[in-house]
Amino acid sequence: MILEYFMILLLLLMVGLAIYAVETKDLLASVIAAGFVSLVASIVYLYLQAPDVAMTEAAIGAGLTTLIFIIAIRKTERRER
Amino acid sequence: MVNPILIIAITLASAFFIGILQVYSKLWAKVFFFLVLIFDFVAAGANFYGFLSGKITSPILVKIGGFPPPIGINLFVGKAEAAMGFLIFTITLLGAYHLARRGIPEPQGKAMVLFLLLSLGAAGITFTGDFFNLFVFIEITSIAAYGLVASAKTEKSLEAAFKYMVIGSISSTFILLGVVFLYKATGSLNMLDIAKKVKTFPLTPVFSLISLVFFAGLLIELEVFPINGWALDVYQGADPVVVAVLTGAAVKAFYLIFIKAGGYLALPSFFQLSLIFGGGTYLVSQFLAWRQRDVRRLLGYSSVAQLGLLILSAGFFLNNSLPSSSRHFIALAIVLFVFNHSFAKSSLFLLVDNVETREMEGWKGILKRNPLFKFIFSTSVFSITGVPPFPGFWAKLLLIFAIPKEYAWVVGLILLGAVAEIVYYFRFYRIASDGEGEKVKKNLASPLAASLILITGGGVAWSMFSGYMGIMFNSLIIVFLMVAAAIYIFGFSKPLQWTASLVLLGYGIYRFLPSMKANLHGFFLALVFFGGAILLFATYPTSKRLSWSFYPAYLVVIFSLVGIALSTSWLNLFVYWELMSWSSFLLVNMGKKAKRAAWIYAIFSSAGAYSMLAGIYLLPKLSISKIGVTGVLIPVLLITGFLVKMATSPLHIWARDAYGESPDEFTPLLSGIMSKIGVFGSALVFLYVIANISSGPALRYGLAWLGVLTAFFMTLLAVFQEDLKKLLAYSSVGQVGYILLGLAIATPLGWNAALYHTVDHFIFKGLLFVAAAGIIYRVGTSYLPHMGGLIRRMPLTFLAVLIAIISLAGIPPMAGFAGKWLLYSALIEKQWVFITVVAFLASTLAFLYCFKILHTVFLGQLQDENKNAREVPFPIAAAETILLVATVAIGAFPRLLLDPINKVLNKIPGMKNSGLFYEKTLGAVSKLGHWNALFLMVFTVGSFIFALIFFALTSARVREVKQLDVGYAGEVPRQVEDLHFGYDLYAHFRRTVKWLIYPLVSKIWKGIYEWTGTFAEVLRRFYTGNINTYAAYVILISILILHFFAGGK
Amino acid sequence: MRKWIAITFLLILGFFMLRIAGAFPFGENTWKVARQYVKNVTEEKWWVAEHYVDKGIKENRGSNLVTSIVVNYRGFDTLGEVTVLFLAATALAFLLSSCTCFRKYERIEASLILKTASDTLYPLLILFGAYIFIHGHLTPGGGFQGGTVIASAVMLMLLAHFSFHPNHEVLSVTEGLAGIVFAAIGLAGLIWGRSFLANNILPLGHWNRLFSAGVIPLIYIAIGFKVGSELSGLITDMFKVTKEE
Amino acid sequence: MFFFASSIALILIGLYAVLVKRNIMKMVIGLSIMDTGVNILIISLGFIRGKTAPIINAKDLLVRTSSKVVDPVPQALVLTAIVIGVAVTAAALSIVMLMYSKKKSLEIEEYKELKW
Amino acid sequence: MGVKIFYAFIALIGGIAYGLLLGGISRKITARMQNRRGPTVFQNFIDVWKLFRKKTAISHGVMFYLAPIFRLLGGAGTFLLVPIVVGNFYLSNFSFGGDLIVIMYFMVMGCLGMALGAAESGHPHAPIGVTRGLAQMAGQELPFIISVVVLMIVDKTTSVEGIVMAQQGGILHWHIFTYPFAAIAAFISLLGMMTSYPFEIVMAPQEIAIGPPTEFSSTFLSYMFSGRSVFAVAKYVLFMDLFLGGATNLLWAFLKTFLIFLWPLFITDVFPRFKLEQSVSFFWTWPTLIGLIDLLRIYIVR
Repeated sequence: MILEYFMILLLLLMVGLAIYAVETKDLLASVIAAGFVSLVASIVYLYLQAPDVAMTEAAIGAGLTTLIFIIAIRKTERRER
Repeated sequence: MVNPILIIAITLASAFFIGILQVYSKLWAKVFFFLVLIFDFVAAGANFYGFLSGKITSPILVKIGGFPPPIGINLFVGKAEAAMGFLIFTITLLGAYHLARRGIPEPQGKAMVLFLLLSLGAAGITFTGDFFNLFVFIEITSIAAYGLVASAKTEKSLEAAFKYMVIGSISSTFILLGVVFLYKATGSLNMLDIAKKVKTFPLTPVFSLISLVFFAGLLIELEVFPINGWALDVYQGADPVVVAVLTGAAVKAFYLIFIKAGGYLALPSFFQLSLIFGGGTYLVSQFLAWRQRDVRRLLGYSSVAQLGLLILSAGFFLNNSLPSSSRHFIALAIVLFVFNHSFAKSSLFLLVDNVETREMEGWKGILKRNPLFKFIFSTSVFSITGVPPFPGFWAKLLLIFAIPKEYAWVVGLILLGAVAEIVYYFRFYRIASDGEGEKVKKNLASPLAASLILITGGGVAWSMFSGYMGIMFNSLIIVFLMVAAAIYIFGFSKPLQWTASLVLLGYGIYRFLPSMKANLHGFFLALVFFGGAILLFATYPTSKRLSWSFYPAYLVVIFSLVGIALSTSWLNLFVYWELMSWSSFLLVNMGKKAKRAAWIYAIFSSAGAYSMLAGIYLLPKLSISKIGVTGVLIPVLLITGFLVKMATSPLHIWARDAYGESPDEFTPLLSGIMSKIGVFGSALVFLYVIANISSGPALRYGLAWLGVLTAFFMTLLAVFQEDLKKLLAYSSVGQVGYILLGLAIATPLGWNAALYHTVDHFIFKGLLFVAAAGIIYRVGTSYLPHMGGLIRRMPLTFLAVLIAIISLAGIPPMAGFAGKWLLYSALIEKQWVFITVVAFLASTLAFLYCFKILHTVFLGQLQDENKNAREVPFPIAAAETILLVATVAIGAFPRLLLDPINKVLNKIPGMKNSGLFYEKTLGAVSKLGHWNALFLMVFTVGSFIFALIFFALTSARVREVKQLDVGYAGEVPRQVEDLHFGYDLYAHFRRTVKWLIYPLVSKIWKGIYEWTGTFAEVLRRFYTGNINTYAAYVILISILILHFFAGGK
Repeated sequence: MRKWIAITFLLILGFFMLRIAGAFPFGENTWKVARQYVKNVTEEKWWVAEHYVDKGIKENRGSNLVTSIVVNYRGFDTLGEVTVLFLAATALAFLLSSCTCFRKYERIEASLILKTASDTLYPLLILFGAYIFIHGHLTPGGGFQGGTVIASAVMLMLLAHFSFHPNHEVLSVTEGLAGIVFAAIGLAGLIWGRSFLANNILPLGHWNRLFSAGVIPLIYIAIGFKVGSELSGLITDMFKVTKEE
Repeated sequence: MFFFASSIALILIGLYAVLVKRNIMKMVIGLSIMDTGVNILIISLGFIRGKTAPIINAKDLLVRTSSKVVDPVPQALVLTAIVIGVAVTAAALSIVMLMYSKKKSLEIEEYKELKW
Repeated sequence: MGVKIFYAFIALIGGIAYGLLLGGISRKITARMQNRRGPTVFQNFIDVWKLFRKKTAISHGVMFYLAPIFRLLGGAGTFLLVPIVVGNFYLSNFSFGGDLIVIMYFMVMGCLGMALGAAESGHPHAPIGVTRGLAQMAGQELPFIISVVVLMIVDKTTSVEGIVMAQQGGILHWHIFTYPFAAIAAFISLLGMMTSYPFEIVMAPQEIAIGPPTEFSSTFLSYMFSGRSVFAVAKYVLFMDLFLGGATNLLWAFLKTFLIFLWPLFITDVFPRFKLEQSVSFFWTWPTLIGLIDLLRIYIVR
C-alpha cells in the first residue's frame, strides 16, 4: 500500500515536472525536465510490472531522447522568446 | 499469385541494401532502386490480375510466423487491397521515374530509401490485417513523408514538413490510443477477429468512443475540413513529385483503411460521420479554391475535396440500410474515383513540377507552345472534373445513381460542388491556354503515362458502366466516335482530315438512314446529319489555320448529337450530352480570344448538365417515355439543362462570346444544330414529363414567358451589337426563344411552329454564320464598322444573306414567314394575349438588326482595306447556295417541311391532328386563318419580274456613278470615312430603351461569382498558417466527434 | 486568452479519454470481466494474451514473454519498428547532410577525468549492450535497449574526444546488413519454415537457456547491431553538423 | 485510476505545449511528453494487481501462467511505441534544426508563410 | 384566276390613282390651313409624270436599281392582299393568299427594299433615315400590335375577311365602337405609319433631304412615289377593314378610307415634330396604355 502512495507521489512529481518542462523559458531546462519525466516513468513501469519497458524508457526515453534534444538545442538556441 | 509478404519483405531488405549500396555506388543504388520498384509493381500487378481474372478466388491470408490470425500478425489481401497495392506501386513507379529524370535530391541514396519506404508504408497499410501493425506502417509512411516533404529543403517545404509532423503526431497518437483501447475492449488486435467479436459484443457508448478516437486520428490523416490546414500547406510547400505520390498513393491507402475500419468496427454513427465530414469537406473545399492563385494549393484544395467525396461515398458504401445493389455500385464508384483521382492528380502535380512558377499567372499560355503538355494537362483536368469518357465521369454517375432518393440532397450537394470545381479548374485551364507562353522543361514521360492510363481506364469504365447500369449504348455510335477521334492523326494535312471527316459523316448518314424514322428522334437525327454535313463541307477553305483537333472534336460533337437524338434512356442521353458539351468546349476554346468565353461556356453547360442529371436522378425510371411524376422540381431541373444549350434567358450570358469568339468554322454548328438539340431535349421534357404533371399548364406558361422574353431581349441586344458574329449570336438565341415559346404552347399548331422553326432557323442561321465565316475570312475582321460596300465584291454572298435575312425577318414569301405565321396562329388560338404582343414586338425589333447586317456589311461605302476582297471561297459559296435554295424552296412549298413534321406529330399522342389542313386556293388553313405560300411566292416573284421588266423598259437611261459620288450638294467627298455610316446605327433608339438593355442578368451572374469568390476568400483566412491554430482545430474537432457521434449516453 | 481556450479544449478531451479509460478498471483483470458481456463464447482463446502467456513457453522457449511477443508473435511489428528507426536515421542524415550553417558554439576541451573514464567505459559499455541483446529472450531488455547502450558509448566518446569520428561507412554497412539479416531470417522462415518469420527453422532448445528460443536471439542480435549502429550514426550526424569555418 | 488520470494529464500537458507554445522546439518537447503519457496509459491498462512481470524465470510460473502474470501485449506495444517515438523525435529535430538554419529563429510567427 | 389578276390590276391602277389624289388633297388642305393657295389636287400626278419622263437617272448599284421596284411591290402587294370590299369577287383582291399576319409582314417588304437601295447609295443620310424609320416602326408597332391582337383574339380569326365579317350587323358592331381603346391606339399608331407630323423625323425633309430616298431621282423617284401612294391607300383600307367594319361596296370604301385619310391630316399641322426617342417613348407609353385597356379587358373577360 505504501508503494502505491509512493507511486502517486511519483506521478504527481512527473506531472509537475512535465508542467515545468512546458512552462520554463529555458529550453535546456525544459528538455532535462522532460528527461526526468521519462525517468520517473520508467520507475512507474517497474511498479506496473513492466521491466522491459522500464529499461527501454530509461535508455531511450530518458537517455537518447534527452541527448538528441540537447544536441539540437546546442545547435540552435537555448532561450525561448 | 505473389505472396504479399514478399513484396514487403523484399522491399524492406532492399531499402536496407540501398543504404549499404549508396556508400559505394550511386548508380548501382539507383538501378537497384528501380529494380525493386519494378519488382513491386509486377508483383502487385500479378496479384491484382489474379483477382481480376478469377484465378485467385478468395482473399490471400498470410500468417506471419505461422500463427493463425488472432495470435499472430497476418496480412489480408482481398480484391480491394490487391487493387490498391497495384495502384500504390504504379504511382510510386511513375513518381520515381519522374524524380530520377529530374534529379533525385542529394544525398540520393537516402532519398531513394525514403521514397521506397514511403510506398512500402502505404502498401503495408493496405495489406495489413492487424491494427497495431497498421499503426507501425502509418508511422513508417508518415516519417518517410516528413522527410520527403522537407526534401526540397526550402523554407516553404520545411514549414510544411513541420506542420505535417506536428499534426501527424497528434493523429498517430489518437490512432495508437484507439488501437490500444480496442485491444483492451476486445482482447485482440486482429482486424477480422475484432470485426467478428464486435458482432457479439454489446455496443456500449464506450465502445463507440473507442472507435471514434481511432476514426478521429484517421480523419485527420484523411484531410477533412477543417482539420486539413496542414495538408494544404504540404500540397503547397512540398516538392510536387512527393506530393504526387502522397496524394496518389499514401492518402489512398489511408482511405482504404478508413473504409475497412468502418466496416470492421461497425460504428453506428459511421454514416453520419462520413456524410458530415466527407460532404462538408467536399463542398467547402471546392468553394475555397475559387480565388486561389497558387497552383499547388489550388490542386491541394481539389485533392482535399475529392477525398471528401470519397469519404462521403464510403459512408454510403457501409450503410447497411441501402440495398446491396446500390452498395455494389458505390463500391465501383469508389474504385473509379480512387483510380481517377490518383492518376489525374499525380499527373497534374508532376506537370506542376515542370513549371517554375507557383502563381497561376505564370501558367499563362503555357499550353500553346507545348502540345504534349497540353494533352496531358487537358486529360488530367478533364478527368478530375468528371468529363466523359474519363473515369471520373462514370464514377460520379455510378455514385449518384446509387444514392437512394431520401438522400437526394446529397446528390444536390455533390453536383453543386462539381460545378464549383469546374469554375476554378477551368479558370486555371483558361489561363493556361490563353496567349503564347514559354516552353517548359520537358519531363513529361510519367504524366503522359498517367494520362494514357486514364484514357484506357475511361474506356474500361464506360463498358463497365453500361454493363452495370443496364444502359445500352449504341455500339455503332461508339465506333463512329472512336473513329472520329482517330481522325486526329491526319492532323498534318487538314484537307485530308476534312475529306476523312466528310467520308465518315457520309458513311454515318448511310448507316443511320434507317433510323431516320418519322418521329421526334428521327427528325432531329436527320437535322443533325444533313445539317452537319453541309456545315462541315463549308469548313474546308479555312481549314489550314485550324488546330489538329478541330475535325476530331467537330465530328465527336456531331456523333454525340446523333447519340442524343437516338437515346432511348435519359441517362444515355446525358452521357452523350456531356460528351457533346465538352467536345464543343474544346472547339470554342480554339478561338483566339475565346478563352474567357469558353470558360463561361464550360461553367454554364456543366451547371446545366448537372441540373439535368439531378432531374434524371429524381425520375422514377430512366427510359424516355411517359413518366408519372409529381411536382414541378423534376421538369424544371431537367429542362434547365436543355435551356442552357438553347441559351434561354437568364442562362444566356455564355452565348454571346461563345458564339462570337469561337472559330468561325464551328459557330454555324453551334448555332444551327447544337442549340437545336436543346430544343430536342426540351421537347422530350414537354412531351414526357411536363405533360403529365398537374402544374403542367402553369409551368408551360412560365416557360412560354421565358421564351418570349428571351426572344425580345436578345433581339434588343442584337440591335446594339457591333460585331457581326455576336450580333448573329444574339439573334440566334432570340430565335431559339421563339422555338421554346412554340414548344410551350403545346398545341399541335405550336409544335408545328416550333419544329418548323427549328429546321428553318438552322437553314437561315446556318447560312448566315457560314457566310459570316466566309466574309470574315476575306475581310479579316468581324467588327461591323470596318466592313461595308461588300455587295460588289461578293454578290453571291449578298444574295444569300439577303434571302436569309428576309427569311429571318419573317417576310413572306421566304421560308421564315411560315414559322412566324404558325407561331402567331398558335398563340392566338391559345389566347395568350400578352405573350403574343411581346412576340410580335420582338419580331418587329428584329427588322432593326436585319437592316444593320445588310447595311453595314454589304451596303454603304466600300472600305479601302477591303478593296481587294474577293467572293467567298467555293465550298462556302456552295454551302450558301444549298441553303439558299432550301430557303426559297421551302418558302414556296412549306409542305416540304410541314409534311414530315405532320408525320412526326401524328406519332405523338395528343398531337394527332396537327391543326393544319391544306386547301387548293387558300393554302394552309388553320382554325383561325389561312395562307397560301405558293401563291405568295408566285405573286411576289411574278410581280417583281413584271415590274422589273416594265421598269427596265420605261425608265430613263441609267448612268452608274462612282462610289463616292453622292448627291452631297455637288461636292464629291474624298474619304470613305466621311460617308460610311456604320457605327452605332441605333444610337437614338438606344437612348429610348436604355433601361431595357441594362445588363442586369450578367451583373447578377457576375455578382454571384464575385460574391462567392469573396466569401471563399474570407473563409480561407480560416487557415491562418499558424500551427498552434491548426492543432487547436484538431483538438476541437476531435472533441466534437467524440461528443456528437458517440450515440446514446 | 488562447491559453484558456486551449485549456478548456484539453480538459474536455481529457474528460473523454478518462471516460474511456475508466471503463477498464485499473489493476483488474478485464479479461474475465469482458467475457461476461460476450453472448456466445465458443472459442477457448478469446483473449490473445492468454495464448501468448500460456503457450508462449511451449512455442518459443523464451522465458521473457515480452520478447517472445515482440520478436516472434508480433515480429512483423518489430521489423516495422526497426524500419521506422532506420527511416528516422535516414531522414535525419538526408536532411542534415547539406546543412552546414548552424550557430557556432565554443567547443570546450573535455577534462582528463572524462577522457580517461570514457576510454575505460567505452569497451565495457559496448560489452554490456551486447550482453543485453544477447540475453534478450531471457531477461528484461533486448536489441533496442542493448543498441541504445552501445550508442551511448559512442556518445560518450564523442563528448570526450574532439577528434573521435566513427567510421560512417562501417556504421552504414552494419546497419544495412543487420536489417537484411532480420529480413533474411524472416524469408528463411518463409522458405524452410511455416511462414515468414516463423520460429521453426532452428531447434527451439530448452527453456531458460542461452541457446534456446530458435531464431529469437538471432533476430535480437541483429536488431541490437542495427539499433546500435543506427543510433550511433544518428548521434554522430547530429553532432557533427556545424558551421564550416 | 490515478495512473490513468496522471498519464492523461501528461498527454494533455504535451498537447498544451503544441497548442499554446510559440517555440517550435517546445512543441517537439511537448510531443515527446505526450508520447510518454500515452505509453504510461497503455502500460497501466495492461496492469493487473498482484501479478508479476511476464518473465517466466521461475518454475512455478510455468503452470497456469495466465493467472500469474500481467498482460504482456501492452508492454510489447509500448516497446514499439517508444522506439517509434524517438524516431519521430529525431526526424522532427532534424526538421527543426534545418528550419532554424534557414531563418535563425524558432518562433512560430516566422513560419506562417504557407496559409490560405 | 386570270380574271382575278386582271381585276386586281385594275384595282391597283385605281389604288395608285386614289393614293396620288389623296396626296394632292392633303397638300391642298395643308396649304389652305396655312392660308396658302397650294398646288392643285392633281399636282402629284403631274410630279410623277414629270419624273417619269426624265431622260437619265443615276444609279449606285443593283440594290439601288431594284429599290423602286421593291417599294412598288411592297405597296402594291399590300394593297392587293387587303380586301377592299369583302365578299365581292372583284374587289376582294387576293385576300385568299393570306391573312392579317401575312399582310403585317408583307408591309415590311417595301420598306426593306427601299432601305437597301437607299443604303447602297452610299449617302450617309440614307441609312440615318432608314434607322430612324426602323426605330420609329418599333415604336409605333407596339400599340398597333396590341389592337390587332385584341381584334384577332376577340374575333377568333387571323383573317381580315373574318374580322370584317365579325363587324357586320350595324354601325355599333364596328370595332372602333366595340373596342374603342384598341382603335385609338391603332389610329395613333397610324400617324407614325404615315410618317406625318409629329412623327416626321424619318423623312426630316429639311435636314436630311427627305431621308432614305435622298439619292433617288427621275424614274426611280416616280416609282417610289407611286409605291408610297398605293401603300398609303393599302393602310387606309386595312384600317377600314379592321375598325370601320369594312365596306359593302366601293362607295363606302371611298368614304371610309377618306375619313381615315383625314385623321392624320388634322393632327399634322398642330404639333411640332418629335425627336426620335421622344416619338418612340410616346408610342410606348400613351397609345400602348390605351391599347392595354382593351387587352386587359379581353384578358379578364375571356
